[in-house]
Amino acid sequence: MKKPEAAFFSRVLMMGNEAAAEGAIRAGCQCYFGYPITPQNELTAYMAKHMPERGRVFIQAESEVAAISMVFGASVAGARAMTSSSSPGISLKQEGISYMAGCQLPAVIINVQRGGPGLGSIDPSQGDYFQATKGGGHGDYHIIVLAPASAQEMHDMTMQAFILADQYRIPVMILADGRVGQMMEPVRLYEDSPPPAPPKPWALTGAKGRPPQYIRSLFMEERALEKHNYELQACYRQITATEIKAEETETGDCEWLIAAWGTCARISKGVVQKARAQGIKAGLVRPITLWPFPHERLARLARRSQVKALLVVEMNCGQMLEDVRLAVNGAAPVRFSGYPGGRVPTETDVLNALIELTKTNHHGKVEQPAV
Amino acid sequence: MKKPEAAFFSRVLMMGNEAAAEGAIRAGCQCYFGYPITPQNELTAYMAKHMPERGRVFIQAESEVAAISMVFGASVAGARAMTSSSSPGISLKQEGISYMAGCQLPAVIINVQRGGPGLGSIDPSQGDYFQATKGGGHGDYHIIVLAPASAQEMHDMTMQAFILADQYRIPVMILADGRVGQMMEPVRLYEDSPPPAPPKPWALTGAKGRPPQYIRSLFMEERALEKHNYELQACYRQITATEIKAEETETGDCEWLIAAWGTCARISKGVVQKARAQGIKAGLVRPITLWPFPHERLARLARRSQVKALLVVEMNCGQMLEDVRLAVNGAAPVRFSGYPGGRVPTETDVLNALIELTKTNHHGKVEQPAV
Amino acid sequence: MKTPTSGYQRPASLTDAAMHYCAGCGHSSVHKLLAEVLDELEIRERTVGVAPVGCAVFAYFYFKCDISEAAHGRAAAVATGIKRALPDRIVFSYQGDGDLAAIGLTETVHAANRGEPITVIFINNTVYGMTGGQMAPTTLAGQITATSPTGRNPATMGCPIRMCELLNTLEQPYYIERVALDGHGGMVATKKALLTAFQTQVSGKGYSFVEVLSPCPTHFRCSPQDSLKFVGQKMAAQFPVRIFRKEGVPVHA
Amino acid sequence: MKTPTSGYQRPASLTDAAMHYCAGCGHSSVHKLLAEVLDELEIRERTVGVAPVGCAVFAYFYFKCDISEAAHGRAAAVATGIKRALPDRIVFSYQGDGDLAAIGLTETVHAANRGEPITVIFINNTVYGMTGGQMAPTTLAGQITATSPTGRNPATMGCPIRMCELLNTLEQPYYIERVALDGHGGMVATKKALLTAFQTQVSGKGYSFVEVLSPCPTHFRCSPQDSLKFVGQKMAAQFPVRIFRKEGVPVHA
Amino acid sequence: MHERILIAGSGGQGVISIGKLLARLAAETIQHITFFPAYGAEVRGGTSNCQVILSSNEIAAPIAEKFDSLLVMNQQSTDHFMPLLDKNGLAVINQSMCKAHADDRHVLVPATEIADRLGNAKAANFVMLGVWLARKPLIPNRTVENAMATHFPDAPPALIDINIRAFRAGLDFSSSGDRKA
Amino acid sequence: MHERILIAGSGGQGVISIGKLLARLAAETIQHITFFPAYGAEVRGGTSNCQVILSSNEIAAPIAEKFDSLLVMNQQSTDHFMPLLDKNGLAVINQSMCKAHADDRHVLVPATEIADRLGNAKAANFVMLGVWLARKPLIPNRTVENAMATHFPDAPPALIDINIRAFRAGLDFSSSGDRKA
Amino acid sequence: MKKHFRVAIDRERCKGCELCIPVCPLHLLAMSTTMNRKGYHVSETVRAAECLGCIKCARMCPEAAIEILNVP
Amino acid sequence: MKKHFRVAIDRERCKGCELCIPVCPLHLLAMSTTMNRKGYHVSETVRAAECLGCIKCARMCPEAAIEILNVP
Ligand SMILES: Cc1ncc(C[n+]2csc(CCOP(=O)(O)OP(=O)(O)O)c2C)c(N)n1
Ligand SMILES: Cc1ncc(C[n+]2csc(CCOP(=O)(O)OP(=O)(O)O)c2C)c(N)n1
Ligand code: SF4
Ligand code: SF4
Ligand code: SF4
Ligand code: SF4
Ligand code: SF4
Ligand code: SF4
Ligand SMILES: [Mg+2]
Ligand SMILES: [Mg+2]
Repeated sequence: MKKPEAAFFSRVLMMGNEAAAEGAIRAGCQCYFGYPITPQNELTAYMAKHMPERGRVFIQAESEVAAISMVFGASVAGARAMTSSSSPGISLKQEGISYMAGCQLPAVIINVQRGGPGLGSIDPSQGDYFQATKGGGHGDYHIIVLAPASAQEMHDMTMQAFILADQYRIPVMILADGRVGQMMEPVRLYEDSPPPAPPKPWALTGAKGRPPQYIRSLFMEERALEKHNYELQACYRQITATEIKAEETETGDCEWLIAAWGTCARISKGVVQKARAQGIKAGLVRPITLWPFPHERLARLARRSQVKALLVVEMNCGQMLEDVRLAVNGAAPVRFSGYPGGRVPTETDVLNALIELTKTNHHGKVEQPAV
Repeated sequence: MKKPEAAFFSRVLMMGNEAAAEGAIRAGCQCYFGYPITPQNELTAYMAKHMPERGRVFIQAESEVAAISMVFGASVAGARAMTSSSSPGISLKQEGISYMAGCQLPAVIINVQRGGPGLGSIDPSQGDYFQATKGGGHGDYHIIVLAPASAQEMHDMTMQAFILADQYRIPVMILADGRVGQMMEPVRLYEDSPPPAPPKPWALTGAKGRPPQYIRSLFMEERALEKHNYELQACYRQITATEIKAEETETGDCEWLIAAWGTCARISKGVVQKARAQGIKAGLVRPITLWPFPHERLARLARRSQVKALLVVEMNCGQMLEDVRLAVNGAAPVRFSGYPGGRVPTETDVLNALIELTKTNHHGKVEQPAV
Repeated sequence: MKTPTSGYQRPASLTDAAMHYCAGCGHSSVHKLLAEVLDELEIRERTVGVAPVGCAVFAYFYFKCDISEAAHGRAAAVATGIKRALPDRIVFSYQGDGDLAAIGLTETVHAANRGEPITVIFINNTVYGMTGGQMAPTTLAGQITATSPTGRNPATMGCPIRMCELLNTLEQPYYIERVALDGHGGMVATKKALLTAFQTQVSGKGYSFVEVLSPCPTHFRCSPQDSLKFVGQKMAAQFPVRIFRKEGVPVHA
Repeated sequence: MKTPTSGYQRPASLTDAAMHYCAGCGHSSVHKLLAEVLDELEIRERTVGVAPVGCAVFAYFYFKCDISEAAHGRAAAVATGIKRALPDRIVFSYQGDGDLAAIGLTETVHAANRGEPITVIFINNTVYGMTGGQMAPTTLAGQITATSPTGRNPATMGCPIRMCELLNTLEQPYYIERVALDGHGGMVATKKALLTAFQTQVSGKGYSFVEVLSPCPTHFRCSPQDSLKFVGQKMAAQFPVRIFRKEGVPVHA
Repeated sequence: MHERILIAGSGGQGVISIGKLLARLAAETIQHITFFPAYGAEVRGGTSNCQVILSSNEIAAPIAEKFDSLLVMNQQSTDHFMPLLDKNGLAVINQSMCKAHADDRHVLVPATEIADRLGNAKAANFVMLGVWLARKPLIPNRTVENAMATHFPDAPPALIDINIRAFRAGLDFSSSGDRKA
Repeated sequence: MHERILIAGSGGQGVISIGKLLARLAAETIQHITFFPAYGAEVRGGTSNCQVILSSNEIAAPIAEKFDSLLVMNQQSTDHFMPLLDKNGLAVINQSMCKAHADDRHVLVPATEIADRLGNAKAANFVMLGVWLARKPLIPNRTVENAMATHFPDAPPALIDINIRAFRAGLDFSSSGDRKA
Repeated sequence: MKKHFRVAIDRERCKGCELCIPVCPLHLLAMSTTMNRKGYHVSETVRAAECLGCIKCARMCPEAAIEILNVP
Repeated sequence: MKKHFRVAIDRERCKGCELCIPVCPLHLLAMSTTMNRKGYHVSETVRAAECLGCIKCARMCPEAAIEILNVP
């Protein structure tokens, strides 16, 4: 992925939502289709302003279902296409996402999560981890899920998402939260020279000079759908082999390992410093790709002899927790500190949970989520 | 739950889809809202014929989204309400399901799964396990998920689903598959005397003689949504404590434990007999409630010293597999035998997978899904 | 009906809660008029309402009748479910233009087409109020919104959708009227239309639909008074104010 | 256009695959006519079609042009995505009545309202063919289907929706016509309408919509010949066969 | 008793119909039954088939791998399913629509032609059923004939009549021992 | 330097506006900045607030638990947020809209009245900003005044003018030392 | 006998939208220079005793902040 | 000079819908008593040489199973 030395603007103060939008534009996003929903409205508004200015396509769709279907169409035509929404709207896109996965269509989908379930609230949340990583839609499929923790990463990851999407012909989701989306921070913007898209011989552009072709996810011939599924799984294995990303902080000698993503990872980073100041050897592992999940990395860390226990911190009731437990597989106790319903924990909240953890007697038994 | 001695008809040959419909009617389902989709059309057609005959509500909705919203409305009004669909249609209902969970509304949703992702096929599948059990919709919520394996169970579980839904004010899903839905078998029908619904003081029936009330999932007051989430979680804990169901076959002395649900459990039951005939001490554990999942039962079984390994059999790429691995937590190796894309395994398929398993050298290492 | 000389009291069907709407918002006005209708027809205790997702999502805090939320756009389907389950209750949905004419258009049209005996109150304020003033299906040509920053361009963004006209192509609706909250006369007309709509339901006649051209001073970016002018002049020019369906029969302009 | 005396050859835009439709199905007829249009306008190589979910889901096996699937009901939105990405291609969607007028109504109306310069071919056969003959939005009053076993009752199930009339309330569509596959004359009229619709798009004029009243002998439960009669008599009585919008201007009956 | 039956043909040949009929009638005397239909994507045409298992014991896996009886009505089905016939199994093959060698396990019957001669080629399925039932008398013939009207309530009497005659023709064909027809 | 600022009031009082302005201007000289707005459900009215953190070091947790500066514009915000003021913190309180005792950490300013007198009560936020900036000169005053027009491009000149005068009134108020006003 | 009316404006409900002002045929309403607790300038009566009881102002008020009471 | 035409019906494409039969002004088409491989009775020509080339039958055929060829 192209990360130019000299960024176009050195620093711009931007909302995460805007940084993502600008990232998409600089990634060469040709078509954006969205529908208003808080807390991602700035993203849609940004695209409304800047896409037409550049002669690109912006449509405020009539619904999230229509928006994902337009993305489907633009992707079918070979264009770099994106949509964004927040939790309830993302639920409405699940059928479409399953179709795109089935049709192997690249696209970028941004979910700036809010509190749920239902209408919930407009506060930040991480309640859609399961939906994003296990497949909220029907059937066996995966999409790549990236979890930004800052406005800068909203920018960077959105650009990266387009590249990954095209490379693997797969939808890529940016799983942000209201905090990351709404927060303004200085952002270094990429050069405005979109990374070239790979050739898309599969795209439907008219059958000129080649046989006609089609894009489908319906496979009625005998065992054709089974075969198609194995092909998809092969693609998923390849992504898993090459694209996993995670970040570690102070894990070298850590006894207490925090696992957190997105905003919670950022907060936990502060907590690690505070804990160490108190003599608690804390460390942090932050999955950046939620799917594929860094199972092996987690397993390796958890198996280290000095690691006494893990603490999973999420703004939900325990979702990534399951992936951590699957990775750790009984090698160390895993505890959970969760903040559902739109609550963003403070450093003190997490630090207290960590201190409590250090006081608990651990005999290798994995705790169930305590929420 | 009422299971009358003398059923009304002794035996009727019925499709699973019809048996479920008749189960709903006998459970006192007052309102059914559906939209055609294969392989569940017989269910909708049955309701179209028999609900109006009894003066009850049948609407062929304009879409699955409308259908789940009508169910929402009927449930708001205190009625026993149901919808049914198959995989793509169930994806479209995810927002509505999240809303119902958030609003604590009882309802029954039947998913007669077909091959996916996307339009997939109309063949049987178990590809929507994740969607059903982890939350295909947004936010932290659960619904009760029951997995029938015969036409009889389609009938029984649909009736039971209404009772559970009312008891816990929660949506209940029957997670069937095209095989169970389309297969005809003799069914013993329950007496046609609906189990009484509990009082529903929360229902919106007009504010006569009481203060007006409302039903909502939006909680904007400070920390109200957090509190609401904790209440939901408390309800989920109670369900988990009391409603887990699983069935065991020949697990007493088994060395090779198959874990399977629905149609695959039924096939695996045959495999256990065949394996034992060959001297392989096989056993079967069949989760009947997929959520809540019988984690403890699985853990207990897996920890028995004579158990050498588990084989998870599913018509998908490995979904319940994760719950089994979470339960087993490293206590025994877990292998997977999966049949995605609408393929129904034969006894020979599964038996071969089991034989292969017995030949593998296990040193406590848990295998990743091999699909 | 109260006669002017008997004064005016705050409708009993309103709760004491202060409404969260902006000063001069049409939602406040329609809430008040709706409450008057519930009072006058004495149906408050057998009414169940459905609130939209939009500025009026908190409607349940303001009415002394039972009210349910619905997912964005699905109010007509939710109302259908309630009415079918409880046919003798009075059921209404209250929806904005994003809710009713964009995401919920299918549910809107099909409930009308089935002739569900419910009352649909449609607040057309040309914008998505709650989410910050984005373009709605009813945004006027040239109108500037958060997502049409250079004004709505009909060639790429479409023309404002006229819901009464669209629903009037269906056979089942019993009563369809469009009114405008453009001043005192508009208040009176709106009240009358709401009354007719609920009477239609009370007497078991069928589906009733009232579109209210409604001020959103915040997103019109002008004073409440000027908002009324926008409604009465700009909006009414695009959305003719009249009865479209009367006693089940289409009324032609 | 070919003159009769030059004979008739199987259109070059059709593949050799045998169509899976039932004998006498309108889908086969419309496919053939559509292929003729692609031939005559010489646009096959720059056309991208969108197939529905419905009996015509396999359309991509039958046309020698690029074709994409769409989720059930979303063909108009998918076509929008394609057309916006590739404005110089000819984009059409081909949809059944369940697909277009039930689940996909919102997408249908909004694509028309935006005036997307696409061609929408609407096969109205009064039933959900593919799923086994359930009631469609266009099912006639009294018509028996799998989900209206005692006949469609307008009072509870609604009246057949007339899509041309409904879309004609919008401002942007350029061409809207309803034709009936009721015999040889119907074949000629349908061909002409399809030609006009694609010409509209080729010349960059805007949105075109052709509703084809179409036989489904299987679910009409009669012979292909009697199906044509059903179309020409029963269906045409409910769905007037005419031009609704010509060169952007509404045509009144 | 454990009889695994597969009936296959193209959509519109009525293979599901007779499978369902068979299952329903068997249910009157046989304890355990499963019936499973498999349709193609096509409403008419294409392939469709159904499996019927009749058993005196509980049916664990409701899916057979080999069949004791095959009723195949077109070429595609024959090619596809003949390998699944148990070595002691019986195949009834619609000779009108497919080529197959007759041997001890195969009964070739020009079912479509027989039915066509009776007035409706679509009644070939009942010819097939008759042929099979003559060989495997798991249900009394009279039960089948009596059930025709009740099980196809929508069918006009004339059609029921043709079906019954087709069924009888099947029974006769079998008893005439003419396997080459 | 690590300054944690919270600005709170009711929707429509412009607390988000001045927070954003502050963050943008600070970004010209200060390395690390986070700005986070929190709206209520109401478009106008209700409560809204924003947090601004200015720091010379990387900001890990972008969420402060205590604040070095509080600018509170109505009663509800005052009640809610005063407990979060750091023991060495500074609170600027809009006395027009709320009751609070003045002490060393509190500056009471009748911001709404001052702004009202200048012609627009809604410019109270700029009065508040002026008062605060006079105490915590983290940005040059001129920068603020110069930025008004560019940062609110949609605002009519008359309004910009009132805003600038309100801002100056705030600066003056502070320097006049009149905390009781 | 001429009826008398009292115009009761709920200060705290009033949002100062000013919509009541122009509808009074007798111009009996005007904006106050004072603000309510929410910071809105509110509407108040001038020459209240002249009120006709036409309830135009009350009908116009979106907040149902105005009541017109009969004074016996 | 009178043109001559050949009516070519693709037996395997024909589904026996019979729609071509009544449209021929000269009644040149009729259903065969034989079936094609799919089991459909197919349409065939009678008195083929009389064909006018009006292509009505071809236009009518849903399957595009009929071609009308010029015979030079
Ligand atoms: C599925 C979904 N999509 C989007 C939203 C965000 N949303 C909330 S209100 C609203 C639109 C409100 O506009 P309108 O219906 O016109 O009502 P108004 O606020 O103008 O009264 C939207 C898009 C949502 N809550 N759920
Ligand atoms: C989301 C979803 N809902 C339902 C279906 C099932 N389905 C397939 S085709 C169809 C309707 C077909 O009817 P129509 O659109 O009228 O087309 P026809 O077959 O009559 O040509 C339905 C409901 C589906 N595939 N996906
Ligand atoms: S934003 Fe508009 S619609 Fe919403 S409350 Fe304010 S004025 Fe009313
Ligand atoms: S079911 Fe009807 S629409 Fe579908 S292929 Fe057959 S005739 Fe055509
Ligand atoms: S009631 Fe009439 S006269 Fe009296 S104050 Fe109101 S508008 Fe004026
Ligand atoms: S109309 Fe009501 S809210 Fe508006 S100024 Fe008058 S009293 Fe106040
Ligand atoms: S071309 Fe005309 S004349 Fe010739 S066979 Fe066909 S219909 Fe008859
Ligand atoms: S119209 Fe075509 S398919 Fe039908 S019978 Fe004639 S040739 Fe055959
Ligand atoms: Mg609106
Ligand atoms: Mg149809």
